[in-house]
Amino acid sequence: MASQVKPNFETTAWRFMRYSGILLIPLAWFHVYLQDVIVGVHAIDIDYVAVRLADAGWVTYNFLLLLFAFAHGMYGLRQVMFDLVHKPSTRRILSILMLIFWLVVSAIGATALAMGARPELVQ
Amino acid sequence: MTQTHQHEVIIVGAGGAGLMAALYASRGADTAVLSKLYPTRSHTGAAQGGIGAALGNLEPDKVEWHSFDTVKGSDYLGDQDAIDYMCAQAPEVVYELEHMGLPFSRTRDGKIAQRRFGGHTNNETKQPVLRSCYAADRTGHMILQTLYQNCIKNKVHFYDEFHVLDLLMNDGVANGVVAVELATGELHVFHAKSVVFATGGHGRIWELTSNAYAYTGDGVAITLRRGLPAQDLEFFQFHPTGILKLGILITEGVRGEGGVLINGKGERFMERYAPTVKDLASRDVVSRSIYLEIRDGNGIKGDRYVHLDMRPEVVNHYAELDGRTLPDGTPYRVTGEQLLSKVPDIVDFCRTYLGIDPIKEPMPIQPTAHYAMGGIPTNVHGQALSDAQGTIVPGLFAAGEVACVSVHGANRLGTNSLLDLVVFGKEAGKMAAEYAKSADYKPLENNPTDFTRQQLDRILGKSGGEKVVTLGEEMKTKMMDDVGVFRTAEGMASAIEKMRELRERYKNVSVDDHGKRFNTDLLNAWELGCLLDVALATAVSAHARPESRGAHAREDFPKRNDAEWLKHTLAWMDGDQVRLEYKPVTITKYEPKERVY
Amino acid sequence: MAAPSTPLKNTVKGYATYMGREGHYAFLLHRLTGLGVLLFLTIHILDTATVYFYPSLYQHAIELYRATPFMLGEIGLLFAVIYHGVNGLRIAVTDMWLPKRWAIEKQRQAVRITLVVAILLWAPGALVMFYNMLLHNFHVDLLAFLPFGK
Amino acid sequence: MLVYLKIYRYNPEAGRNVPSFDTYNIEAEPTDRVLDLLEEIKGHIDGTVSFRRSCAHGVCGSDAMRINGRNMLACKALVKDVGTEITIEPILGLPVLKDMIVDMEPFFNSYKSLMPFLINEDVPADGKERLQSPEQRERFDDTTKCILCAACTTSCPVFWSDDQYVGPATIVNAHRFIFDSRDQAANKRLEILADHGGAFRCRTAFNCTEACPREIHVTQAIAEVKNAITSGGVEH
Ligand SMILES: Cc1cc2nc3c(=O)[nH]c(=O)nc-3n(C[C@H](O)[C@H](O)[C@H](O)COP(=O)(O)OP(=O)(O)OC[C@H]3O[C@@H](n4cnc5c(N)ncnc54)[C@H](O)[C@@H]3O)c2cc1C
Ligand code: HEM
Ligand code: SF4
Ligand code: F3S
Ligand code: FES
Repeated sequence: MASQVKPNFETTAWRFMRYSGILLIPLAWFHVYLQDVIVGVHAIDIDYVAVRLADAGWVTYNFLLLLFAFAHGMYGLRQVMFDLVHKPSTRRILSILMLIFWLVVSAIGATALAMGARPELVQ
Repeated sequence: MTQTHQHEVIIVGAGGAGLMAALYASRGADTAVLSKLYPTRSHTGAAQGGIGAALGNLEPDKVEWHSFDTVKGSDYLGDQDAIDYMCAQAPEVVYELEHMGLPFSRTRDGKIAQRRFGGHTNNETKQPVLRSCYAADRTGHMILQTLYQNCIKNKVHFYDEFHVLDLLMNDGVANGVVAVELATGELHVFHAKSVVFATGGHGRIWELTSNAYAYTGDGVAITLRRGLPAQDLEFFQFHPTGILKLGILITEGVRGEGGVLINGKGERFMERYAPTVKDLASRDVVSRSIYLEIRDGNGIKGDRYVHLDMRPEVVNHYAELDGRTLPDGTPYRVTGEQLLSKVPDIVDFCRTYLGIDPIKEPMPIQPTAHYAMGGIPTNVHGQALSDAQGTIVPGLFAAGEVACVSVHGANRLGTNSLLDLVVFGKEAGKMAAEYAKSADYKPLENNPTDFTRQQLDRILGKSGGEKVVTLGEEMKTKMMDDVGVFRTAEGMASAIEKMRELRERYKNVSVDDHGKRFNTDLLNAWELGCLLDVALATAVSAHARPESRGAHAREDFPKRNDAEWLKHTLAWMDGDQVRLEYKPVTITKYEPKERVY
Repeated sequence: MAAPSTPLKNTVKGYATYMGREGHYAFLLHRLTGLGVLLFLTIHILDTATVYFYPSLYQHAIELYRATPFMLGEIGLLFAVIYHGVNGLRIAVTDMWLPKRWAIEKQRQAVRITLVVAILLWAPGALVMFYNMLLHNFHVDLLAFLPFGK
Repeated sequence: MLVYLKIYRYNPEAGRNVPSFDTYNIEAEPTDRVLDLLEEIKGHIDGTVSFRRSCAHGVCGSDAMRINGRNMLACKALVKDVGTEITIEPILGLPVLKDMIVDMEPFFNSYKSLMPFLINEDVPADGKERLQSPEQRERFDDTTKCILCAACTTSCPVFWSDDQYVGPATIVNAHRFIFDSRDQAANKRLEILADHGGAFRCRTAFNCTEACPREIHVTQAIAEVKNAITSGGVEH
């Protein structure tokens, strides 16, 4: 049969949700277990973060985590928004706002990851 | 406020017959379909076993054999020209359904699958033949769905949940109907050139029935009230295998796949009544046999039922005794899984309503009221007839269970109803459109809704009167006892009296709901009126026939009497008087003989 | 005229009162945990970013995380991440590779297993976090109560 | 046994324009259908109680309603299975017109939007049937069972929220044609289902499958449709 069903944003996103989800299992679980259980918030301070962010491996790890988890979560949020908002124009406006929010927050997170911690500036 | 609509063809009923008519009528004329139920809720959807056609996909079969079986099944009361026409059309319409998309079950080589059914035989070997084309055990469902789908495709105009209450006639010509829109309670007048009635049957007259709540004989009652006759009402089929107490049907297909009837002594009693085809004798024969077994104390535990057994070991045991083989000559063997795949819905019904698994336990069954052979008299073109001479009622057509062509005569063979629907639905649709093209709109009377209003206002005007259900229950019990499988003169006479009494009391019936929106209370009451009319006409028609033929079995006249009674009954109703006339049966090739299976 | 209702009302009513089976509750929990994790993640990205943008604030943030209500919340967060992950895995795998397993018995079972697996994966971590919380915030050392403890 | 029924009532005509419940106590057998109880009430106690029904054995799809909070056909729910305290409400997400009667138009409109009919104008030259192997026929057997009762669609959380979602019943009926080897418009249907409001709104909540009185594997059918779309369509 000649005609092929072309992927669109929703179908691509559907697959992305599933693949990123699977990827997030090691990424997110390990991250949470490491920081909250093995290290624990009481052992975390800016110096600890600084050490981690000086390590290229950890930076990459965190970068992937940020990228996938936040995109995954924001698309999930968009689904929930679609459930509750039905007017196409409102849906579009909110989608754009969410896209901007996603970009800004990701950019902030990515900048911090790339630049590393600056414990020396703590007053 | 009454709205008036105009369509060249109005089809009343959206079951198999109505939809088939709609498909064909809409090709030639502006057509609208009115139905009191959403089309897909129609009773055609309940049909299980299959549609008969001599395709010969698995073993040799011939149209002539199908015709003869139908004539014989009808106990020679069927009109043979109509039967020949239907059976000859059968392969074509089945292929047509397939082309429309109907998902028939398939044979190994990809053709439409066929199974055995009661009364359908190879005329040479006299053995049951594979003739029923099926889609698992939901053939009717698939026919209804497929036809509805094609109506959507062809943009047929539907008025869903419009309950037709009256047929409009002007000077003997049908020119429309009056319907109530359920959602608003408003009356609508539909002005038409052709009206096709396809409203189905009236099995709700009887206590134990396989029929839907909606099977209230509206079509026959409406035409009776308009002075038109009803034909052969005394012939009403009791299907042998209804689920105990509920009446839900267990298709004959179960016996087609090898299931057997067993009595309280563990005997396969059909061997005694129909030595050749046994459990696959025609329905009237099997139903009577079950009754006789029960009467002789051979019911299960002496009770009023017997078993239908389709456990694989039992099926295989009797298949071996019968020397039954597959088309390729190897012995017939089934497994539980195969049975499940062939009759999944039956298994589901038993699990749901009886809490038993028919693959592991036998099913308790009882004969159940099932099918109206009689109805609005028509010719093979679906044109309604007004008298014994075959005078056509201009503009009025009927098809499906509501009509009496008559192809089923005194007893219908399984699978022939679905066939009847498509063959004559198609014909009626075509003819209705053709007629509409050549005719003008006959003007409507001044107050076309008067008659309907009267009927409704009478019910709505009362309060604290008789209850609909009380009258209904009395009717059903009486009809079951005295105009059921076996009948006697006294019984029927008392039934006639009872129906007259109930019709009198019906004048005093009242309802709780006096609103407009979805007043199902009111419509139930109106439907009871139809049932009572049809019940009375049925009892009178039956009482007047002193012979046993097909489904009409008299204890006081156990023999068929071809010399005097090889004729159709026509009944007219005037108040509570029923007038009967008779018309000859058309006989072409097959001379009446004794019927043995 | 129809009975007054809106999609939002139907949603609330349905979520709260529909007597669905396992799948229904799995859906609700998946959604709830997904949104919960997202909320936390957003805050977490922003507060961690202070290590570069506004390092002085970071210590405040961390103090906050150490407060008892927050620590309890984090135990919940751990469950949320784990449950959402296990359940998401069930959905992803069934959807893409084993659609035949979208069958009633299998799914009821699978949902129950998901919950058990999630609890098993969560419990050790939760215990450790709880232990740490008591130790740091209440100076109670649970290990000391054990017969073979310190 | 005595059964206690709590029945949702709404009828603006009779001044009941705020939905409320009426209660009835009636005698019943364990094997009675909930539909029998409703008929009993309508016939003997209160004729204004309104609901749709026809076949009374689960094949016409008239009487889907919420029984004890869950979508079922009243004619397939037996007292012994639902208990002696029974709450009956209309299905959720379609406008309620009177008591258990809802407006089915949106549901049927959605059904019709997916071309629910076989598209294939080529018929064999001999006028006979098109061939289809038992395996090809089996491929879509499950979804041919649908009786359009709407129990699935109105149990779906996504549909409650967003009536632009075509709903499981529509996808089931599209599936019936998409996987029918005789159909020639599978990919057209898939394209519609790939769009907003299509199959990808399904969150696999599974209520539909649990609710389906015909035991259709609804979620599975939806997953097959999703996979057919992401893999570029189906070929027969
Ligand atoms: C359980 C069961 C199994 C069966 N199995 C088989 C089988 O295997 N093979 C076979 O050949 N036959 C079988 N039959 C018989 C066959 O199914 C029916 O005779 C046939 O379906 C009747 O079709 P119809 O189109 O005449 O009526 P229906 O399909 O019942 O349609 C009647 C239509 O008329 C409408 N209507 C009725 N009154 C009004 C009114 N007043 N105003 C507006 N609309 C109205 C209804 O809404 C409905 O749409 C079976 C029957 C039953 C009950
Ligand atoms: C740990 C591994 C994870 C896996 C395996 C996973 C998997 C999934 C899957 C498959 C879906 C789609 C569900 C559907 O389409 O019905 C989903 C939805 C969602 N996920 Fe995740 N996810 C994970 C982590 C996360 C994280 C870390 C977040 C938060 C940022 C998150 C937030 C969401 C949200 C908000 C939704 C939408 C929920 C809904 O629509 O109801 N997920 N997840
Ligand atoms: S899929 Fe099942 S629940 Fe849904 S409409 Fe069809 S029969 Fe009803
Ligand atoms: S309930 Fe709804 S979310 Fe999907 S699995 Fe069924 S359609
Ligand atoms: S009345 Fe037909 S499905 Fe229940």
